Amino acid sequence: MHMADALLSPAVGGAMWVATAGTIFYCSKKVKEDLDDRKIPLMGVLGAFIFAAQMINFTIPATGSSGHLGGGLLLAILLGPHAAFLTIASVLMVQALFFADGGLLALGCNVFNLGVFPCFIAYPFIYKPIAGINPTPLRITIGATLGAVIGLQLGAAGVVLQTVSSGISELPFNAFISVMLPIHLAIGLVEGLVTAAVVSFIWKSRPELLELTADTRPLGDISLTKVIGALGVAAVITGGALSWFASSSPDGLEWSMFKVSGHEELEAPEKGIHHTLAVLQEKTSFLPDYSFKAGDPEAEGLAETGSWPAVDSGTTISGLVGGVMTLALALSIGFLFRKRSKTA
Amino acid sequence: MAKIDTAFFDLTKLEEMANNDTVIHRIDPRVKVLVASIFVLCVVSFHKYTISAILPFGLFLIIVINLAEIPTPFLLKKIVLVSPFAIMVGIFNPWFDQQPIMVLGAITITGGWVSFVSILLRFCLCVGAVLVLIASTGFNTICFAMVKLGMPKIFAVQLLMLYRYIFVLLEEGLRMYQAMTLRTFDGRAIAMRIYMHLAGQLLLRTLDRAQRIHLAMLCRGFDGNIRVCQTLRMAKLDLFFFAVCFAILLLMRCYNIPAMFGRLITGIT
Amino acid sequence: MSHHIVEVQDLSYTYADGTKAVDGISFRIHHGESVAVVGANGAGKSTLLLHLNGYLTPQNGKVRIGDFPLTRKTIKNIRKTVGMVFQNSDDQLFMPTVYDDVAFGPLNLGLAVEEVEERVIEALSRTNSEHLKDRPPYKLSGGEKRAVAIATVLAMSPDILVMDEPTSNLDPRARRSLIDLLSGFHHTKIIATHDLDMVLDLCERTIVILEGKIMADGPTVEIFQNTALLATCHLEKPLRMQPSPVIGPKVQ
Amino acid sequence: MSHHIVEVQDLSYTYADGTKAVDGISFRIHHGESVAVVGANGAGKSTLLLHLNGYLTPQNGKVRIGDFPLTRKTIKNIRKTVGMVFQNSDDQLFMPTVYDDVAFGPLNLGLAVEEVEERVIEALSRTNSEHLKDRPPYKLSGGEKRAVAIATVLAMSPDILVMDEPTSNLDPRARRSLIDLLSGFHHTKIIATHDLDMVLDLCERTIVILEGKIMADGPTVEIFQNTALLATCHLEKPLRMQPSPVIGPKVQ
Ligand SMILES: Nc1ncnc2c1ncn2[C@@H]1O[C@H](COP(=O)(O)OP(=O)(O)OP(=O)(O)O)[C@@H](O)[C@H]1O
Ligand SMILES: Nc1ncnc2c1ncn2[C@@H]1O[C@H](COP(=O)(O)OP(=O)(O)OP(=O)(O)O)[C@@H](O)[C@H]1O
Ligand SMILES: [Mg+2]
Ligand SMILES: [Mg+2]
Repeated sequence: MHMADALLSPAVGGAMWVATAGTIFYCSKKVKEDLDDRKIPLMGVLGAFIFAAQMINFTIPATGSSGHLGGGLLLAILLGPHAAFLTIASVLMVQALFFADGGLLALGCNVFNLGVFPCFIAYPFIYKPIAGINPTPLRITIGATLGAVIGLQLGAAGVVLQTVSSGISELPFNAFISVMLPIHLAIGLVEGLVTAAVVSFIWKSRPELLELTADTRPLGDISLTKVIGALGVAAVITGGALSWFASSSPDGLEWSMFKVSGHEELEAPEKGIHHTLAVLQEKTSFLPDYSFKAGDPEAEGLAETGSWPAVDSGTTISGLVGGVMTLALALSIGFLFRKRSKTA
Repeated sequence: MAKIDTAFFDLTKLEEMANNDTVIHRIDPRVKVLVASIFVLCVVSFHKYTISAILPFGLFLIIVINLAEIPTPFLLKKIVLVSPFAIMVGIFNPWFDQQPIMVLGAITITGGWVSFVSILLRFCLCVGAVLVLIASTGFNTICFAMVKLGMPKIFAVQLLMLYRYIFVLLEEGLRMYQAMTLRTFDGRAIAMRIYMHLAGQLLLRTLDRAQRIHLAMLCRGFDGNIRVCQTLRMAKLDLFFFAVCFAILLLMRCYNIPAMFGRLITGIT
Repeated sequence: MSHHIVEVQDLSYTYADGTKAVDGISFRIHHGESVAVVGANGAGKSTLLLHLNGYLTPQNGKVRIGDFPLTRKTIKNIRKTVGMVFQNSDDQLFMPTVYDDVAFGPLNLGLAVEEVEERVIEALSRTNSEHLKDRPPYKLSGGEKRAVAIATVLAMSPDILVMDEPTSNLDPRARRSLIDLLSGFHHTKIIATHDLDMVLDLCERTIVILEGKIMADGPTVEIFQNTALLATCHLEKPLRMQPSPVIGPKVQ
Repeated sequence: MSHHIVEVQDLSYTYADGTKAVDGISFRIHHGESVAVVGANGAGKSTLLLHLNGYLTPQNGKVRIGDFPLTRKTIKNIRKTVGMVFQNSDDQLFMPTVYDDVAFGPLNLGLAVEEVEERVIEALSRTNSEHLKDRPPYKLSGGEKRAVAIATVLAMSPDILVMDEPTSNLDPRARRSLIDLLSGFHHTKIIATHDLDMVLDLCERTIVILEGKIMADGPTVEIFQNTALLATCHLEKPLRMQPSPVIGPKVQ
């Protein structure tokens, strides 16, 4: 599932972008150091393969819904983690640009969710130890299925965290994650089975291709500490960026602090279901609602930044009138251009 | 029909648009990439209840779309096509956030509805921005621009190669899919069991192809480095365009122009 | 059964990107006829063939196969009636073994297992490839693949065989045995190809296409003698109708 | 420079799965010769060609190109001397535009940008495809792709051209213009193909391979008249040397 720009705050989106870009630089360096120039065409063509294979839908047995190949783990198995990460990033970039899956800002999140987990967690720590150096179809199946499931669960959790900490959507963490995880458990199972089948197929028909392509070096290549370290760095960057944004807009910070503390001044409706939900959200969203800029309430349009629950009818009406006028202007511009291009 | 047909269509269609020649097409790709990024960043940085202040960005986009002569129905169709996730997540807002935000006569509008509309608006603008970028620039040019902006070369090279072979592999996949459909009769999507074989077969062919391509590259002196003579020249006009767009975007971000305008008209302060 | 078995009326097809691949084509092919469709690269041959088996539905005009007009409803029947052999056998063979691949279609028809088995064996023996039964398709030679691809289609017992460039990439002997195989079939045959010598051997009638339009439709021998027509359509006389080169022209 | 430019001595190659694709092949090809390598599907033609530009290194036996024996050290030089045109042009055109693709090799040679430009333009004009310069490869027709693929190789100014099935999947006119193009080159040419009629036009010498072994090596015209040899090697006389069919044999 692809994260969308519309649900992201710039702080979260930006932090994920930085983390992703950093990983891309790191992996590019690694692949270059690898000095295996076979990998360059291989990455390109396998990326195209994933792209094409994803475009064919199949029915998932007993559910009637349709699925498609995920690809992250498959690429890691065929290319090794670093090259695979770059390839996934490329596939997602093409999808973002041509099919508007996600968006420019969300690209960081999507690459992170669909790339880091399969390549740097699922592959080295799950698939590889299980499949081993001399894989058998059974080992491949177990490893691939488990790897895909766990990779996707982490990815889904990533989507939830990013959405919730962006605070554009009101979905509470608990509710959201309790929907996302089971759905992605099913998807992960399917993806794992397909990955396993495809890898076994290659392994049976042309074993030398797997040897050729796979990162033959054992686990030592990427150590647990390194991965945890990298993720830690990403987290620190995220947190740092967040607090930077937060401190640069004290109003927003103040606002969310008030919200967390449930301060009286805010006069939030603290009764009934809203209250419980609000409390639930406070409890569960460990990254509270940071807002990017709420500095100048006048400029923001008081009603919309909603320094809660100020219902200033004056500002609201002028906002409405102005908004309608902007819309009308937009439409007429479009219309004018159309006319001109027709007469031209 | 399968998605694979439409994918082919989308790619070729957008690529074709990118071959047009308009004011927007002629701008340096780096400028376009940067402006698109700033645009998206501005749009998503508004507070979740913002609607009117975002509208001018739509205006900006519509002007660019028209200058670039991109067919609007095509864009709208694509936007609608990808909207489900944003809508699915956003639709919960009215439910969870029932805080009244404004009262219009008898109707009380809650924060949830306002933020839902805001999400949809952001969504259309962000998706629109991406599509306009690609339709007015083309994929390869964007790649070159990104390299100039600091993207690692090795990443760019395989990205270009991926893009090149998408067309080849989509066609190959499409033909396999056709061959398979012709021997199935219930018209549903294909069974997972069959898909596995199909994908395995395609992968096998892909791996063989990768070997042949590598050979072709070696035959022409490939040594791990890709050299491309591609020159991008930043003209004064490009810088000017960038400055203007930047200023406009910043202005729209900092001031709620519709509200100011509305205040001016209605006289309410 | 209808007298004429394949009828195309004013068929047009434009791809999503605006390429007009087929542009107002009409013809009738009768039961048992063997017809070649020839033309330059990109003339629209493959696109035309995809209409005959219901992969593409007509955007404009009509296609009738046997007694049925081609519509969403009749597609199932039409796919049973028309068997299509692809240009690249690799596109067509995707199951783990030759047997599975040939059985794929009959199983989808919902036949009983014994009947499926019978059909598979029969189809394989008609293409002389029974011995390949348990081999995986990707390990076969080009000629063997082509024979198996034809067997997968024969197993559906179609009335009409549609083939896209059946002789491409075959060595001369494999090409010859394919031609012999095909000439032994009494199906209605529609063959798109660049191999005009095969057309000479197999098809009494030829349809020439240029840029999606029919330029000529008539007896093969007449068409191949019309040098001007062939030249405008990017074709040449079949090699056997060209003058034999002087023996030893270039030995230095 | 050495008198004989390509020399293969007792070359053998076995694939990882145990297939013995090349089995003790020896020959010498002199400067400026044009030699055809023919044989059945799977005879080992492509495998043999892969040795000539150093993609495969000999498991057994020796390969000498010009003055150098083929070893890890000389591979780079040999690849500059030998230009290879692939059967599938898509494999060879991997850059975003035709220009970039043709420039790829010269840039790797470390030439200055102006010289690269010159070479690209020259190579494209020699294959009559200058107008395709800015097109992406996937928008080219089969014949155009083949011409550009040859241009990419010519831009490296090789001494020897090695081609694997250059005429496959081309329509008759595109095939003819390719043959005309190739006959205008004065490079040493080694062509693996099933198109024996092209061999008749282009190559004065033919090497016949069967199951990895050389069955015959001699003047083309002699070989094509040896019907028994052709039959054992899964070949046939070129179509133009076959009797013209009776006109109208099948019209009912
Ligand atoms: N999926 C597609 N989308 C867009 N255009 C297509 C598609 N498939 C084919 N075309 C175009 O339609 C035209 C007809 O193509 P078609 O494949 O029918 O030609 P053909 O006669 O079979 O050529 P060939 O002899 O090379 O096989 C060509 O211009 C081709 O580029
Ligand atoms: N990568 C590979 N692994 C294993 N066997 C292979 C491989 N490539 C080719 N072979 C086998 O080696 C033999 C020679 O193949 P080769 O491709 O050289 O034949 P060819 O003469 O070029 O045939 P064609 O005319 O069909 O192109 C064949 O039996 C083939 O199956
Ligand atoms: Mg075709
Ligand atoms: Mg070959």
